[in-house]
Amino acid sequence: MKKIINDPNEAVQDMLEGLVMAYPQKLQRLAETTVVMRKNVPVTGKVGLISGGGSGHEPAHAGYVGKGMLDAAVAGEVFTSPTPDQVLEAIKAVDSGNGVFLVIKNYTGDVMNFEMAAELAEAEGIQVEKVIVNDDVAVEDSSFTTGRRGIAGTVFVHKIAGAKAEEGAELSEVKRVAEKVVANVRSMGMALTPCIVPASGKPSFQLDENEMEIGIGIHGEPGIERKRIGTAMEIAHELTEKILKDREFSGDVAVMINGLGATPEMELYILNKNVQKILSEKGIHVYKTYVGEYMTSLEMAGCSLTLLQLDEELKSLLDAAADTIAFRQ
Amino acid sequence: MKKIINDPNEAVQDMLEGLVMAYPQKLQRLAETTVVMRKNVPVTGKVGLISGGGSGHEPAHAGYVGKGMLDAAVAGEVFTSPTPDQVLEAIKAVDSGNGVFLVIKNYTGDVMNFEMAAELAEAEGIQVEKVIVNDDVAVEDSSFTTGRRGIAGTVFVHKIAGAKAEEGAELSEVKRVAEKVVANVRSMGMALTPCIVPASGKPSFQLDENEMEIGIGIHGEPGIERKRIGTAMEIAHELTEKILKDREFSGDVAVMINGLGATPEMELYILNKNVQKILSEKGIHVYKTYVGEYMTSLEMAGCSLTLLQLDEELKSLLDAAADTIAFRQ
Amino acid sequence: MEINATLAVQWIEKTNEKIQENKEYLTSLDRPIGDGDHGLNMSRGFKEALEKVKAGNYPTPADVFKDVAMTLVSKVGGASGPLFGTAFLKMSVATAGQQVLNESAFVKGLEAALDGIKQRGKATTGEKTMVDVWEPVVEWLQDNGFEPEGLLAEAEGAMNATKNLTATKGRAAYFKEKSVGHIDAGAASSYYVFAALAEVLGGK
Amino acid sequence: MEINATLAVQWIEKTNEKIQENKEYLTSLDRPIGDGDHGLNMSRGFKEALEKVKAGNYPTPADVFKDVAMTLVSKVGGASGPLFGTAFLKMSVATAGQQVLNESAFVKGLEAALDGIKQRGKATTGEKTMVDVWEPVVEWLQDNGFEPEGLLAEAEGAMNATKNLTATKGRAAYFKEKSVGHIDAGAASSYYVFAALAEVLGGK
Ligand SMILES: Nc1ncnc2c1ncn2[C@@H]1O[C@H](COP(=O)(O)OP(=O)(O)O)[C@@H](O)[C@H]1O
Ligand SMILES: Nc1ncnc2c1ncn2[C@@H]1O[C@H](COP(=O)(O)OP(=O)(O)O)[C@@H](O)[C@H]1O
Ligand SMILES: [Mg+2]
Ligand SMILES: [Mg+2]
Ligand SMILES: [Mg+2]
Ligand SMILES: [Mg+2]
Repeated sequence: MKKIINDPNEAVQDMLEGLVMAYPQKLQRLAETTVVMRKNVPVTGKVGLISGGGSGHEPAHAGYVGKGMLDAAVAGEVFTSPTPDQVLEAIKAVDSGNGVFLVIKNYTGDVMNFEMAAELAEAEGIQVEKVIVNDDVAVEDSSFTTGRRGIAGTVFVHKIAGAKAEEGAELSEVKRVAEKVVANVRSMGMALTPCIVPASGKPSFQLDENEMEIGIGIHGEPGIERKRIGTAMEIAHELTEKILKDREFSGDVAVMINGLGATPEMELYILNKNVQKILSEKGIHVYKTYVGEYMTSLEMAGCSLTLLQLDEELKSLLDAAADTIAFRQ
Repeated sequence: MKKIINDPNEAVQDMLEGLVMAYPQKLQRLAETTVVMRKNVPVTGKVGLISGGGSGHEPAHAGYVGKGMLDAAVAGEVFTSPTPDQVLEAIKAVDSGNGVFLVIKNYTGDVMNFEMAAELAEAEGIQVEKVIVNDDVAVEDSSFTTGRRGIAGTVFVHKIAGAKAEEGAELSEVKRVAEKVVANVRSMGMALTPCIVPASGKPSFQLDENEMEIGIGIHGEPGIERKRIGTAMEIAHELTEKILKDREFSGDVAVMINGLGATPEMELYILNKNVQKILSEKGIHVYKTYVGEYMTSLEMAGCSLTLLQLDEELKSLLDAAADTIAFRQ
Repeated sequence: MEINATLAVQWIEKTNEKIQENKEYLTSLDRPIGDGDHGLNMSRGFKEALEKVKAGNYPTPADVFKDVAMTLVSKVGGASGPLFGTAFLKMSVATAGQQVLNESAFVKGLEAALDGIKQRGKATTGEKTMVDVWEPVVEWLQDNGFEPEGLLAEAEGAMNATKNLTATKGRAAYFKEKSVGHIDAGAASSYYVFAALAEVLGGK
Repeated sequence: MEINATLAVQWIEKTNEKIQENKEYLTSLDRPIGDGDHGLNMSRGFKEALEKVKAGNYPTPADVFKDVAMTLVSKVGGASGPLFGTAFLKMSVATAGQQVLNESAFVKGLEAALDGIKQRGKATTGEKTMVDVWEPVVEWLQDNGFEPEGLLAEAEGAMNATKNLTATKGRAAYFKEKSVGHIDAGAASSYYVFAALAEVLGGK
């Protein structure tokens, strides 16, 4: 394992410390927790917005804490949900009396831990609502399954629900736009290499030198198909088609080309060229594009494509100002 | 070679196309060149600022094109300087009559190609000045050597010379602050894994499973020492000490913890924690910190540390607004 | 057979003993069809839970269960943390105020725990989760009462039966048909919980 | 011996031939102490330069050199592009206007080329670069005039002598003492330039 770390068991704590040391004017930790918050929480009159999950997806989620997006991010151990007590502390810290909204990626652990925290907070008289993001079309979705995973599309939920909350909208309105994003966002990922969880020291799965895996999850959960590595154009086709088969997109969409960690920006831009070409051939208009590392999986090589169907409301919320470490516009 | 590309020989062209497709409201290409420019060049009354070099260092340099930083970036093939004709076209495109300033990283190829372009531009009546960035303390510096390489410290030159140019300062003033940054900035890098140039398909060097190389260049040029991989704290010590041995730092400094490509943000933040600790023990005050991928080396794993000694002038220029893809504040 | 706070603590002690002994094994079950941390999660959680309850002086079993619940919830993490946490919390609520639990009161507690797990996990039997141990065991206790050897056999059989199931809940669900052939990790740790109960009840 | 535009084109043709034949070899020289692209760079550049000048109809050698210079500058890239480009550009300027170059005029052109390389590269002899071929060869020509076999031998000797030098300029300089034992890639390609000249002058 080649990593710039000290004690693997302290990696998350060390990271959080190094993060707030880097941006002390913007971020603070909630003492004795793994919560990273804006400097001025609770923001008077504003619904508090919280996300979080296992670590290893940086800049998610602490990178999205700031004006126009999250009020706090709760970090678990690498690829492990934070526990309810941590989430509860975050809820209490960001509630200004207008209630708190939780953005949860659809993993059993995350859902259960955040839901428990919500129950504990409600027991303390705090109004809590939530949305469960499940944008990954690689997984079958039905009430008899675990359901789809939440991946990079989550960042659009942060952005848009965050913009709504920043406007001073009430909790039910924040929930409404968050659910609207979830209904309109789809993603599909692929990997070229595995990643290594610091505490385990071993790759989470194996891929041959000329193999790629389509539909893989951001913790290395198996995908749809393992096959010979294709060109950027073939990969663009595969990801786009899987998404478009799941849902129709038309008119204006937002595109996110997300790097999983080790893939150079050069490759993400090459993929973007091919994706944009395919979309334009299909008459889908790209309103806005985001290329970069938004939801990573440690040092995994690979990427994901996310499409978000826009309407006028989503466009204006997507365009609203945001001032966070990892997302600023 | 596991890469999301089409034809390796078209990788740079594909990347540039994908880049301007992603941000059409901010960037444009200069037709039939590898130049990426702001939308509104030449900016009336402003010195034009240009940087560039081989590709593979993304977001450098096109990611720094925009208000408050560069007017244009010239991309060469991967790890290969762009040719003088390309640089000349960029110079002509951004000159508003106030002259053009070139930020060149100190590599033989870059220096010669940019200098030739400057001569050609001067022959066409355009005033051109330049600075050669050589922040890498890993290399010995004397007039009898190639001199120090330019690495991540270059980004501070873009930022500060860019802010000065944006103020409407004249060419000699832009040159003065750029030289001031070069005199005050030092960097030191280390690598854990090599990278693969698409056209060659092979790793540029080899490192054993438990080895790291201290002082490596951003194209895999050999460093000072190859040794057993250390902890984040040991690496922080090694990089910081090499820099502080080269030059005294005191009072306010800016810190950049730069990822070389494959190293997760988590590790960069862990390193940051350790670097900040060392600096604070030495009584050096960190005025501002930047953690992320600023000057990469394809998918190399590793990082670099950059320190910039600040005075009041540099602080205010560093703080000035910037609006580019990769650097916004 | 009656359960007081001391016996409740002994149950946790025995459970912890088994979890620590089988930490590697539990993790190995979680590796092929999960993320290989179940043994770590459980060992961390029960170690802390035991430390907590051993230090305390509890008037009722419900008080023991509550501290166990809160410790598991904040220390285990992952999916199993809130599940086992919820189980002990519901058990605590269902048995609240009673210094000593008789058979029927304790089984009511276990029923509440099972309901809690099913609600929290939105899972039912046949989905290759810990529910596939909890539900048959609780039903067996309802039918047969406390009989240590029978309890042990029932729990063991239920655990082994998860091997042939296809996972539709939890991480293992992403492996779909490939999850068949592996015992579910949470089913195994639940088996240790009931095996410990059987031993404590059997006076071992 | 006089050089007109046709002979100048022949020189480029012969040089290109040698560069293409030895493309892999040149790249292999650049691999251990450089970035392994010198053969690629040179073959790309000279191929284009030849295409350019073969299509043209030139009144003077200086016009040929100018087009070669501009093509090399924009097609070779790296360090060698501006170096060889500058060499041919300076040769063009120094011989401008003359339809036919006699020995002394052509050597003046080569002197200008050498000066151009040294200026552009800020290098002198002994730094393990192409200067270590250009300088001795130009000096030899100044002393001995055009004698194909002597020229070839001088160029070859100079090239081989770079093997024992430590690089202090160019990429190879980063390898410091480890650069000893390898022939410099640019010295080798410069040798082909002069070997081609010797053949053209020798009437082969
Ligand atoms: N929805 C669910 N309902 C009931 N039990 C579940 C559910 N999801 C997971 N489990 C149980 O949790 C166990 C996994 O626990 P653990 O490995 O600690 O958590 P994680 O899966 O988050 O890493 C599974 O073996 C299974 O028994
Ligand atoms: N400063 C210099 N002065 C003279 N020649 C140089 C200088 N730097 C490099 N060279 C020559 O250029 C050659 C390398 O060319 P090439 O591999 O094409 O460029 P790069 O080093 O940019 O990849 C070296 O072998 C050397 O002969
Ligand atoms: Mg697990
Ligand atoms: Mg887990
Ligand atoms: Mg080379
Ligand atoms: Mg090169």
